[in-house]
Amino acid sequence: MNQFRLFPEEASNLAPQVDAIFWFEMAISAFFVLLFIVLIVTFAIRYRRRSESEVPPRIEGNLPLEVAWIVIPFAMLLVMFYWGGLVYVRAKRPIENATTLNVLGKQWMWKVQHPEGGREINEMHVPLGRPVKLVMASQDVIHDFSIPAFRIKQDVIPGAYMTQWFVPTQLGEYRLFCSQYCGNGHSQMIGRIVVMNASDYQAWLAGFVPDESPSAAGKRLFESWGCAACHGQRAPTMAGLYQSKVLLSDGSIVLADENYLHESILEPAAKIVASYPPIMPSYRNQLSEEQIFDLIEYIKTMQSVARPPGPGIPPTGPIAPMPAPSTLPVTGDSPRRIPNNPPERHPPGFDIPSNLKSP
Amino acid sequence: MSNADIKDTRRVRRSPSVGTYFLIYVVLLLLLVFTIGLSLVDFGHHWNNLAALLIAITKAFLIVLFFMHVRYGPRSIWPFAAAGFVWLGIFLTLTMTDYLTRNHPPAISPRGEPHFLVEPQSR
Amino acid sequence: MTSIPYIPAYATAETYLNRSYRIRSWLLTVDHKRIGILFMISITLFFVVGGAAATLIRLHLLSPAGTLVRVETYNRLFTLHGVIMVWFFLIPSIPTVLGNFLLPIMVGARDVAFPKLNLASWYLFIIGGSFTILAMIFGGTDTGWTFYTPYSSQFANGHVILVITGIFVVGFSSILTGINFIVTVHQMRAPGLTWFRLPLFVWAIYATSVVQVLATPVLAITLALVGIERIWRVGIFDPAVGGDPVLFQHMFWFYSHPAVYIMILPAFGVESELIAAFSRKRPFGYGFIAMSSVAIAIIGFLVWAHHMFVSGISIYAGLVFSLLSMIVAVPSAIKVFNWIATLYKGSIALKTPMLYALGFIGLFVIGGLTGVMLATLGLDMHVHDTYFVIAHFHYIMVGGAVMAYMGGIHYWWPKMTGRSYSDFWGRIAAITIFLGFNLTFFPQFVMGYLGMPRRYAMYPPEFAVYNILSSAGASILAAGYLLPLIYLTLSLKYGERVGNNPWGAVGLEWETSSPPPVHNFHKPPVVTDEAYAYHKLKFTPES
Amino acid sequence: MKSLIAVHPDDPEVAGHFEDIDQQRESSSLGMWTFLATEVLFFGALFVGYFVYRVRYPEAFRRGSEEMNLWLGGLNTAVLLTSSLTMALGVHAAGHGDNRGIRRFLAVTMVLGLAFLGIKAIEYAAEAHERLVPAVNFSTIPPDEAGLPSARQHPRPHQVELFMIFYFVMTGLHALHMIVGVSVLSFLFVLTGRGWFTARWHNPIETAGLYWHFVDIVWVFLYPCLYLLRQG
Ligand code: HEA
Ligand code: HEA
Ligand code: HEC
Ligand code: CUA
Ligand SMILES: [Cu+2]
Repeated sequence: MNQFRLFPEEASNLAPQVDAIFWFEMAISAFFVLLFIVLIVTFAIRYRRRSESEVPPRIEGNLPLEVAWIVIPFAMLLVMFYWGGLVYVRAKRPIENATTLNVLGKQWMWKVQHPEGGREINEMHVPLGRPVKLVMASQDVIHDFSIPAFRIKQDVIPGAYMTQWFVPTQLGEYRLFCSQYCGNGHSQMIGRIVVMNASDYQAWLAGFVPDESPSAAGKRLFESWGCAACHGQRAPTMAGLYQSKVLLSDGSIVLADENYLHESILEPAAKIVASYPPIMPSYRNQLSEEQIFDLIEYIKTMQSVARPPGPGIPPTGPIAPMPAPSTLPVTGDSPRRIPNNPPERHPPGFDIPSNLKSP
Repeated sequence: MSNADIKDTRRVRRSPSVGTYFLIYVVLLLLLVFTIGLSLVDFGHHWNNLAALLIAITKAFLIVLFFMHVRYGPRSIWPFAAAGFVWLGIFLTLTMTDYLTRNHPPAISPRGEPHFLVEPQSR
Repeated sequence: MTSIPYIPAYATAETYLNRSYRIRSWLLTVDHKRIGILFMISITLFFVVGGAAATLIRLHLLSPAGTLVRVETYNRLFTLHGVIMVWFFLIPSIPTVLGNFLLPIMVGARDVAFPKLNLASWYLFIIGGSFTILAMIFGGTDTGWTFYTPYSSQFANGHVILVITGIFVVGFSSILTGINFIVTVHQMRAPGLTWFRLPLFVWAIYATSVVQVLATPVLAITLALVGIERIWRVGIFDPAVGGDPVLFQHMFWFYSHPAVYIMILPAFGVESELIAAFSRKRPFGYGFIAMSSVAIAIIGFLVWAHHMFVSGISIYAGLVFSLLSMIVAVPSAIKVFNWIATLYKGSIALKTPMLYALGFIGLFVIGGLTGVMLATLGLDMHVHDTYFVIAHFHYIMVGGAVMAYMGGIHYWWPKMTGRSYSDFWGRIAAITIFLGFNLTFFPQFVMGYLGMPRRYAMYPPEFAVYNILSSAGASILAAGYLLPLIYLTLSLKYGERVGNNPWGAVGLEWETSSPPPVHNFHKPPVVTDEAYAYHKLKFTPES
Repeated sequence: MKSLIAVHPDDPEVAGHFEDIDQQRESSSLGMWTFLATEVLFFGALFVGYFVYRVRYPEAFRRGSEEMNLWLGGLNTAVLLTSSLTMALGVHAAGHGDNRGIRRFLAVTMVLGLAFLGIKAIEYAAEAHERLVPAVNFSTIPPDEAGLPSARQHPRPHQVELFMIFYFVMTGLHALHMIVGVSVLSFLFVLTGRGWFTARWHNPIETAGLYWHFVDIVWVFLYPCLYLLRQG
């Protein structure tokens, strides 16, 4: 990790792709730089001023030349754009069956949470060759989660979750940096990424004695913060919510990913589930981002009751890569799932304001 | 120091008559009444917004063309009068390319995420 | 324009310099030439302050744990360095010094269109600068020159408001200068001086002014919003109350990307003049060079979000802005190719300004090409906010714009002062700066690609080698900058007096005396020919 | 004009660095137009911010608009449009060298400008009373003794607050421009009285007119954006 090098290690699926562009553009750049140096030096020598009163001929310009040096670089630039865009889009695209790690940035440390319960600070252990999905949040200012050896980098903006996918492809230890200036401790907000064999990873996880797994902690929070008092009764159940599509009161449909759950807890009124009253209180400034991670982990475990998407949803529905078995019994009500066996049951005592009624 | 292209802008300065000013003024007031009226009726908010903005743009045009004499002054003023608004348009449009296609917070677009993210990538 | 009459400047009665020596006559001057000199002195002071900060930065980074200052201080240093270098040195540099001095002369006018506004611009600059210096004395601030929210608005402690006020005020200085130049070019051209007879420097300054006028107000309002948020603790960009920090970034870069063209376009203008004068040739493809300035000014407004590729903007927006950023490289390419073509069959004299000019091409091209790498989405994911970016923009701003500024100062120094400096020392300095520069900033590309993040007061040991190289280079660079400061100052007293046209160059500014008279010309010029009619140049023995 | 800068040898109404009076006049109007382009983007940045949040929180912004007093705003628009008319007439008078006309119309324009500011102040006071001022007293709980309707009970008050921030910043900046405008006009009013302006040379009045109309245009956009976009 801390030895001198000229070129960074390539330790993820993205690294070779990024480096390929890099070398391609380096080649073009080197070509132009060398070309210009050669031309300048040649001209400076060949056409040096030989007498003080020398007057060279007038050359106005040359249209074909101008066109050539507009069109050729432009074509090269388009190739660069296309290639770069391709890799970028690929890097932002979800990978199926990824292990989700929760990452929290705060002044000035990174906290990483494994689904099985491992919690680390300024360290992240990941298994070799297994896709990883990072769900990142920030407690305070903008941070940036950057692993140069993986060629990934993502600003982490407070108030929303950022996601990033990658597959580690090389064993070893790598640097983790915070790349967005975040205050005094910015340069100490660094850490270590350890890529391990799958078996070592399992052993590491097992050796990790978690005080409490995130979902267990989430369950505890769900009960102690009174979520359970509403949810399942006068509020939609959490069962099968994660990765389902939710019909909102304004008629739009959203995917219930981590970002949505996060927002629903902090900002319940931003997106109101169709046919429910906006009574849920905001938990902003009450729950920390870490607690929210736990809550979401818990909500995710209530996955098993999902129903298959019905005809109402466009089949192009994004992601949702895990169609859950449809045979499982549905416990609790899940009126917001689509198809929406019209959930006309309003919790007693609540009147939906007319402007919030779904059209 | 008068040169070719300055000269061509130095045509005799016409300016609108007092009558024109009053006419424009009346039109402006009518537009004002009209836009207030429209805002009290619900056509579906997109149409309301569009109408209100179009009327505002019309009013601005009238003011620029007549009260500010752009219609009567030299041609060379036109790009100056337009530039600010054109650049504001650039600013607004390109900023909106981001906000209208963001996927977080999710589902500013009803479909959720941009659709090329749909097919999961297998490594 | 065909022959160069030799009028010794000191023989003519009154020049703008010897007209009066009273302090008042400088502080209340409305003469564009004197205002140019005022600006030159002021921005040089700021350059030394910014350069001192840079020196401390590089000294501090000599060892991984940081050798010199505390982390807090380091963070304040790079903020100060960025703020001063950008707003108080580079943005005003060429327009307010060379532009002020030369633009009216080049268009054959007696002054800019609004002389008093011009003076006001200088005062605003000084007021804005005072705020910033005051903030620095009180301890500065640590937000980086980009003032990203919510850090700057809710978290940073330090004198954010003071610095913001300084930038706000200096923004208006910039706007006033821009307005003045636009109107001057439109209205004040000498008889016969049509648009396509204008020197390329004028085209470049004109394009720059357009950018200044249209971009700067957005910066002003954006910073004002940050100030409002900070003072009243309301959330405009604060996600905790529904604001969007990325909106700040959009607004900031809507100004600050065009602002980088405010810095480089005038440098392009200077470059065109230098290449023409020291190859004794009309620039190859005059029209293309002129129009590419305008194209850059316009397209430069369409690319700002390339600074935000990993900040969580939508992927579509990322693609759009990447493509547009690629397009903006085309007009820059046009210029570079045309300059080099101008050298072909020229009569090339490697005087001091020409050394800067040729150095400029090489360094700008490296900076520009790495800019294109940054604009490539897939690569920016990796190198964003690393030293790769630092190296990119120092190659353009120091290797490009500052080199051009130095070249321009050396080229027009005899015109401004009536005296010549030592060409020998000039060339030594130019070469020192070129070498020192490359040693300072080339290693930063390598360490940037390795992943060293910027704004790090401490860094992992594997980057030490590169940082030491870079710091070593910076000391050479500092020495290189020190030299001109010395010999140019000395030349004011000991320099040889020069005639109207010491370089044998073509242009209205070379037809008037050195230094020029108060109203620039002894008799109002009438232009009858294209710019850069070098082929008609005849030399009389004395020159 | 008269102090620092030399006067043209042949024409006392032209500054020394200009060639003739036409060049001078065109320069000043071009300069003003360039400045106005700056101003468009000055306000424009706020409009961009406003629209971004409007797209994001349509519901809250609609609620915000409902808090506005449509009629006072409408009245103010009418006042400003009228002042634009009188300003135009003032410039017209200046073109004919009619000094009394100039003074009369400038006076009316100033009065209308002050009326605008007065009405605006009344609105601000009402908003303060209704606890709508961000950072000062913003709250979604209506003051009880006034018995105001609780339509403001918006589930996410801070989004409405965001609207109010933009409302105050935008109208505040506009009001600032009005104040500058009125000051400039009063200055010109005095100068006119001293006989500064002639049918040949009255650039300051023309450029002040341009500025005044521009401030009017800003309001023409502010009014619908802040007051009228209230249907949902
Ligand atoms: C004068 C200043 C200046 C100039 C002119 C430029 C010019 C360019 N810049 Fe740079 N840039 C900065 C100053 C400047 N930049 C600064 C200060 C930052 C950092 C800000 C901060 O975060 O603090 C920055 C950051 C920056 C980024 C963000 C990096 C990041 O933070 O992740 C990007 C990304 O696209 C970028 C791109 C470009 C491009 C495409 C150009 C183009 O205009 C370059 C065009 C020129 C050429 C391409 C060379 C000549 C052409 C040829 C020789 C033809 C052949 C070429 C090809 C076929 C490719 N710049
Ligand atoms: C116009 C712009 C400009 C200029 C000219 C420079 C000039 C220099 N810059 Fe700067 N730089 C920026 C704009 C500029 N920079 C910006 C915008 C940033 C980003 C800030 C941020 O992150 O917010 C930055 C950041 C930056 C960093 C990164 C800091 C970090 O991210 O942690 C570094 C590090 O090496 C650096 C170094 C230098 C050096 C060595 C010079 C040298 O070229 C300076 C040489 C000049 C002198 C030394 C002064 C003149 C010399 C004398 C008068 C001689 C006598 C003086 C002494 C002997 C001390 N700069
Ligand atoms: C006062 C009752 C109440 C409490 C307490 C409450 N909620 Fe809710 N919640 C609701 C209602 C009603 C909705 C549906 C309307 C909406 O979207 O706001 C909802 C919606 C949600 C949603 C979006 C659900 C969907 O189907 O899309 C999530 C996630 C959620 N709540 C999580 C929580 C968590 C976690 C807690 C505890 C920390 C909690 N809620 C406490 C009433 C409550
Ligand atoms: Cu966290 Cu930098
Ligand atoms: Cu940029």
